[in-house]
Amino acid sequence: MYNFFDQLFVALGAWLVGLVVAAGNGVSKLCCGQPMSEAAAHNVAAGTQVVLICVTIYGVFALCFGLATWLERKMLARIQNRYGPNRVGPFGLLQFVADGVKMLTKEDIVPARADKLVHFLAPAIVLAPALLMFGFLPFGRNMAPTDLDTAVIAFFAVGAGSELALFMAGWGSRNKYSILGALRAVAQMISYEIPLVLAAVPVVMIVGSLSTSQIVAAQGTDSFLDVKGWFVWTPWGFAGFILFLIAATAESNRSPFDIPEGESEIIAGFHVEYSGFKFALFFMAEYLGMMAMAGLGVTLFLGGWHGPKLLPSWAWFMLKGFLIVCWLIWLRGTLPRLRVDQLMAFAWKAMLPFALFNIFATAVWFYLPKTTFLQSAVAWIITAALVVAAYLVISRFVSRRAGAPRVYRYAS
Amino acid sequence: MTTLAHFQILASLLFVIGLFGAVTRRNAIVVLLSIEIMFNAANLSLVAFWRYSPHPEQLSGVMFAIFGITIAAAEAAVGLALVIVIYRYYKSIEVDGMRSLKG
Amino acid sequence: MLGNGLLQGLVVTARNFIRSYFDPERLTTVQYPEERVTLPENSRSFPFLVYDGTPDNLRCVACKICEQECPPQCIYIEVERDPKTGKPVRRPRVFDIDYSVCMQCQICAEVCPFDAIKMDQVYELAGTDRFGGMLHDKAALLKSNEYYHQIRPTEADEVDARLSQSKKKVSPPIAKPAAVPPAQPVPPKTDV
Amino acid sequence: MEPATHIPWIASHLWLIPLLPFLAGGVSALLPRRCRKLSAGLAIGAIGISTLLSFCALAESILRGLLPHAGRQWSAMQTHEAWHWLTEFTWFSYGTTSLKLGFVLDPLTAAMATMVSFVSMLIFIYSLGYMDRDKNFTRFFTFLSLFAGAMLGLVVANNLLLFFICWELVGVASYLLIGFWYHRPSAAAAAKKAFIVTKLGDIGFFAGLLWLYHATGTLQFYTPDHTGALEQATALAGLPGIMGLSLAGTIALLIFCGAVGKSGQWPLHVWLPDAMEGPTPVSALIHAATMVAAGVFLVARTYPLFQASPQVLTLVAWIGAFTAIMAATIAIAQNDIKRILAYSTVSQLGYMVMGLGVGGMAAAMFHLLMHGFFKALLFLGAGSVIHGCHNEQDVFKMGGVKKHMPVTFWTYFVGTLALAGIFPLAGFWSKDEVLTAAFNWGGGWFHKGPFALGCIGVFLTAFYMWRQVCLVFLGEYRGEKATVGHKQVGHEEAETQHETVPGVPHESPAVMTVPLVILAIFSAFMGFSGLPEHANLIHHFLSPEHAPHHVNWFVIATASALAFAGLGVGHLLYGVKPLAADEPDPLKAKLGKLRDFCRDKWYWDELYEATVVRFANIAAVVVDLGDRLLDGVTVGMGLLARGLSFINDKFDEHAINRSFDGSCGTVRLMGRCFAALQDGRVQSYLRLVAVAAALLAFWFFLK
Amino acid sequence: MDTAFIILSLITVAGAVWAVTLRNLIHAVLSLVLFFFGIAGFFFYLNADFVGWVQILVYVGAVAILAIFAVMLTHNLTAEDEPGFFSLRWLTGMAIAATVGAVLWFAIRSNAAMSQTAPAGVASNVADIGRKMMTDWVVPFEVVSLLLTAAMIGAIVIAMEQISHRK
Repeated sequence: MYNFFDQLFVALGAWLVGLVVAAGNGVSKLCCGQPMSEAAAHNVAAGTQVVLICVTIYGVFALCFGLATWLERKMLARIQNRYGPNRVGPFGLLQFVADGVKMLTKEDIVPARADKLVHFLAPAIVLAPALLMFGFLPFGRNMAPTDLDTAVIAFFAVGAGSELALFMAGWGSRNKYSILGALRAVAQMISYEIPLVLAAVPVVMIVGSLSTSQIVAAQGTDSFLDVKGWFVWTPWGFAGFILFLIAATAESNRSPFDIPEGESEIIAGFHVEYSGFKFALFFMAEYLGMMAMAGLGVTLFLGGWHGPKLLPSWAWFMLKGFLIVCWLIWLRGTLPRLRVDQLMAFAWKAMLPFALFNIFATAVWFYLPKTTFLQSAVAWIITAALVVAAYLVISRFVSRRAGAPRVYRYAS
Repeated sequence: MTTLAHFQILASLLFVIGLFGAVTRRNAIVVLLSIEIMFNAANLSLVAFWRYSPHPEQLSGVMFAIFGITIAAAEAAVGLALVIVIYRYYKSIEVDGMRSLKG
Repeated sequence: MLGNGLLQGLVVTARNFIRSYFDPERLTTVQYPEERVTLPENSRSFPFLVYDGTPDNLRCVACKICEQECPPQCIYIEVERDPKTGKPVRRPRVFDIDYSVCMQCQICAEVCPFDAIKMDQVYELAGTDRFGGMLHDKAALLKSNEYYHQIRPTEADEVDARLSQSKKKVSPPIAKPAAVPPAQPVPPKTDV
Repeated sequence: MEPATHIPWIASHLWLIPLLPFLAGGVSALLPRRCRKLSAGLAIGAIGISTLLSFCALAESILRGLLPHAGRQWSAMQTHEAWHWLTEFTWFSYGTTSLKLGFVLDPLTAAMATMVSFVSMLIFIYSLGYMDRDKNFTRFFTFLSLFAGAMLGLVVANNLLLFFICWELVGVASYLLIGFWYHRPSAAAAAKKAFIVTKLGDIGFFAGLLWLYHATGTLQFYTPDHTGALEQATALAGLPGIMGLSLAGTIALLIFCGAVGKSGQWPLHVWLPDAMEGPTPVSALIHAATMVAAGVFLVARTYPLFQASPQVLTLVAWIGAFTAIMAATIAIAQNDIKRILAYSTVSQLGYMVMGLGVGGMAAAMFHLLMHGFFKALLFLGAGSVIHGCHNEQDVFKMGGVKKHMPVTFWTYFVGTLALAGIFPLAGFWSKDEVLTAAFNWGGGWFHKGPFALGCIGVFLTAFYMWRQVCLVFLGEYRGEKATVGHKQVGHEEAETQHETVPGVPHESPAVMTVPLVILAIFSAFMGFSGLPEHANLIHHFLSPEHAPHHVNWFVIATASALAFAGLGVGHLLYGVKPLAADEPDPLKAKLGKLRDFCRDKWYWDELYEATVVRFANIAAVVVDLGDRLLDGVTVGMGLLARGLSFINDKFDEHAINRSFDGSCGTVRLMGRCFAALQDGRVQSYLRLVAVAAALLAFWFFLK
Repeated sequence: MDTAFIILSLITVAGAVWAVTLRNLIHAVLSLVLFFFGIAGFFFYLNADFVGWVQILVYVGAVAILAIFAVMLTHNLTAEDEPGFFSLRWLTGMAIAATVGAVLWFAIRSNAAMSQTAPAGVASNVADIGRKMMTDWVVPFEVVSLLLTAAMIGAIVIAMEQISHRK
């Protein structure tokens, strides 16, 4: 029974592929009088699989995007003691449909002196990495869209592509707010990419592979509960997870790291000149990027699709992903926006050294013996002490500067 | 089938395009970009040689490419920093203007 | 320790989030078409004409004081004449107020010696006709004294008391305008 | 060495001994300044556990080395062969080779580690009292832990590279500690001097290390399969090195450079007295247990290399002897209580190095160990006196301290006698061992020279120590603060270290005196572990393959007589008639210029100032001058050319008619063409490079 | 030659040509990004996945961004005074490029080994690359790490120069 639900989509996919191949054979018989050759059948099956995966990812995550916007508005509203959307559909659940219709029907405005081609291409290019990133995450048992042995680095490489798109959007609009926002976005994302990658390095070190499937497999146990192996329970994993969450928040340009959009300073940053569906694409890219980051966080630290066998594996993955998304929303509802210099100083002076030290602590963990329970406990305590010590030291340096006044480089 | 010669010719073509840019353009940034193009062409050539080599398990071409990419990144960082400084000094990034060794 | 403040902030927002579900008092939003706030008694929008009992029995005597006092001049009054004698009768034949011009200053209500014109509380007056749509004629302006009692009970009681007193003092049905102190219709009220 | 069938627990966990102080240092580095007790507790706890572990190691080693033969005659007790317990691990692999590090437990390590950790522990405890009022207490214990950890790491290392790393860490820690009161310019300068001077020696050491690695392919001292660097010493002795030395000799010489720097041997001894600028516990630690001992220990550790080259051993012996006598003469004329002790240390180190040079490795190590105890005692005693006398360091401003500080006096007295080599205290036995070894070195004046110098040194040592005791403890108090109420000036500096009660000296707290008492007991009785003849436990233990010397009554008698003579002379000069305040040093009248020469440290600093530093300055000037000269030549050439061209111009215009103008034009044109190639545009160069490369490639293919 | 190769070549060559010829510097940089993606595509095509991803991560994620920042910081969005197509400068450039290209062409054509086809089953494995990097290539690895550190410090120092002068 459990296996049935667990493998429901896998079986469904296999059945659909079989259906398409059978149909192809039928067509082939009608046209040429004989079934497809072995190679042709293989190609058709592979092609169908690719199409299925793409359609599933688009469909599921477009839906998730909608739900996430609804969730965000609802949660923010409740944090601020409001109702949030509650008109369209039950609990306002269909609000995103209404929004989508609104976006689609709005006028598409292009500034007169904009760089038309760049302005046009940017929204499309910004969405592509966000969607591609899902291709490297295993969503459930036997449910990895791709199984690269370079998946983690591929994820980050694809993510790096979105910076350029943001810049194109900002520059193509020919608006000083949008160029400011774009440069802020690029500077921020390139700065936080480093702690982001370094936060993932410990996991790669321990697993010894860049493949997300193997990383997830390394966190699994055979038990019913299946939570013991999650990396987040280790000191370095916990520290890495926190680092990853912070860097992912910055990487997806979300509050409190939303200075590229900074409504009160630069109106909406790089997408100030976009309206209608192009704006919707930016919006979508932001949310999809956030969810992909959440998915990677789940994969690297929260055991991927492993979880107590009360729910199917894919449900666990989605649940954990949504928990991270909720955390990001909660954070947005709590913290005010950072200043640019604080943001940069935090990336380079706090997160980067801490991430490097976390790698060192991981190496210590790696070399400590962990065969008996006592040894594991000792290893845990030593590593935790290292991480906490590093945190204390770095926090002392960070706090020392916290109250200092802003130093202007050129203005004063 | 694609032969090694195809890759090498393509790499040479790209190299030549880069060389053309490096000797022709006046703007220092474009000259640096052209040099990046030449780097990439060389990397492409190396990886192609690795792919077609009789001993691919040595991974020499791949290693060279990785180190090449690393060095090119360092070069780009320093080069562009220099361009910015030159701009601050000369208020121009024309390579033709940079003839004086005196700062 | 670094991060303490962040955690405290997160706790505050989480508390808001959870309590908003158990404590409806926290939610300040009024879901307008279904829910409305009860207006304070002294809130006002546009003027209306008060009648006692039936619409024929309106208080206005067409003295045109309000028309003359109205700063934006949005009131238009024509005195009704006896069809036989041609003499003016003490009631308006036409009484129009253009709501699109009215600035809700309450001067008309203050100067009216007969407590005939009062300020209404309606606010959903949207219409599609830009020019004539907001021109309310006598029929549209007439509202009963009961309605007046309904929207501002305190003021209406005072007005009624005053009117009945003046009726007792002056036996003729027509009160002298001079007998009534002008421009002091409503004593200021502080609470609703 | 027996096959590594059974290795005791301590031998495989030897790394714990240095690791614990390192950890304590690391943790207390993170602590805020206010966590004074915690950091001190951590440091003392760590060094305490290290001490226990060291004692374990010593016990295991004694069991291994001596017990199998218990019940036999003493003479038969020795195992007659060296043995080591090794643990090794791979640091990193590099291709097929790997760099291995390791730890070794042998008698040398065991004895040294015990002494170092024990003495360090006592000094740590003493520091609790001494540094009580310092606001950087936490930092002090951090550095102390680092220092002790580095030194212990060096002691247990089985690899020259690991040894070198710890050696440099010792250098860094000493830099930090000497310059602990870095706001004093003299302390900062002294720290810098110590660091730079020892680095001079380290250059040689590092070169030797690299050469050794090149020659043997390993830096392990000993390996289980007997291919360690030291085990190949005899093979290296057969290979040629430089200056007529064998390869082993060359490497040994280079390594000895490091030891010279670290152990304050002539000519690199100048930093050691200046290092007195640090807090007194630091001086004690540097002089007794850690830093200077490292140099001697280095030679002892790499002794097989030295043994393989008699020439180098000779050099070592003479340098040691010279240092011993030189420092002793300087010490007799110093005023500063700590400087006297510092030069005494240099002198005693000279003895040790001489002992090493004359082939008495066990004797030298014995002296090192004993010296560690009594020199720590003396320094801590001096610190106690300084502490008691309100930061006064000039012995002529002390006096009569005995009655105010009885515990300090009696422990100091024991230390003095031990250093002077009075029977039956520790110094007597160890110095006797060294002198016997020197006496037995060989015949002829050349080989007896170190012995003779050593004997004079014994006299001088006793003299200056007794001088110090007389000046400090006997007589009446000569300090300026003798009268209560005269404390207005000069007290700001003192505030950081202790309460500023003016007037008479006072006894130090128990936390300072208890270590003194313990050290005094050790200084008094440890010497019995090294009785001459067959009962020489230390000798059997440290170098079982060499038979100990027989009792040489001549040496004993000479040394004792000289020591007593020194004491007597000292008492005559300073003890019989105690000095009054402001009375000049009586030695001045007796020795005259010679005393000034000694007081001014033989003018070594001035010599270096005049030679090394001036050479650098002169070189700079010369280079500058050369530069100017060349400039002048260039300008002159230019002027000449201008003159010539002027003449030429006239000549051209007036003497030569226009028929030449055509050819001139051609030349000018060609010049312009070539000049165009050198237009400073980077892209034209690039063009040329591309074309040239293409042409070269064409030529290559067509050929 | 197959379709993928042709498409990738077109992308790459187009990107390269635009990058060196376009007047608008931002357009040039964006074309360069196209070129980088093309090269990465070739790396995937040649089964060198890791190099391909590194190419994207380093070039698209860092070098292109750096170039953009350089353009932005030098206020020099368009190179207006570039000489025209038939200027002497361009013709010389093309002549030199053609010379070098001819040499390379000659070299490639004269080598018999160039006509071989790709052997099957050649792929780069990340684990193998890592192992090689830590064993046979450890010296270049260390040297490159040193170089990167030096370049980082150098770039910062060079670009900070003005500020340090102010103090």
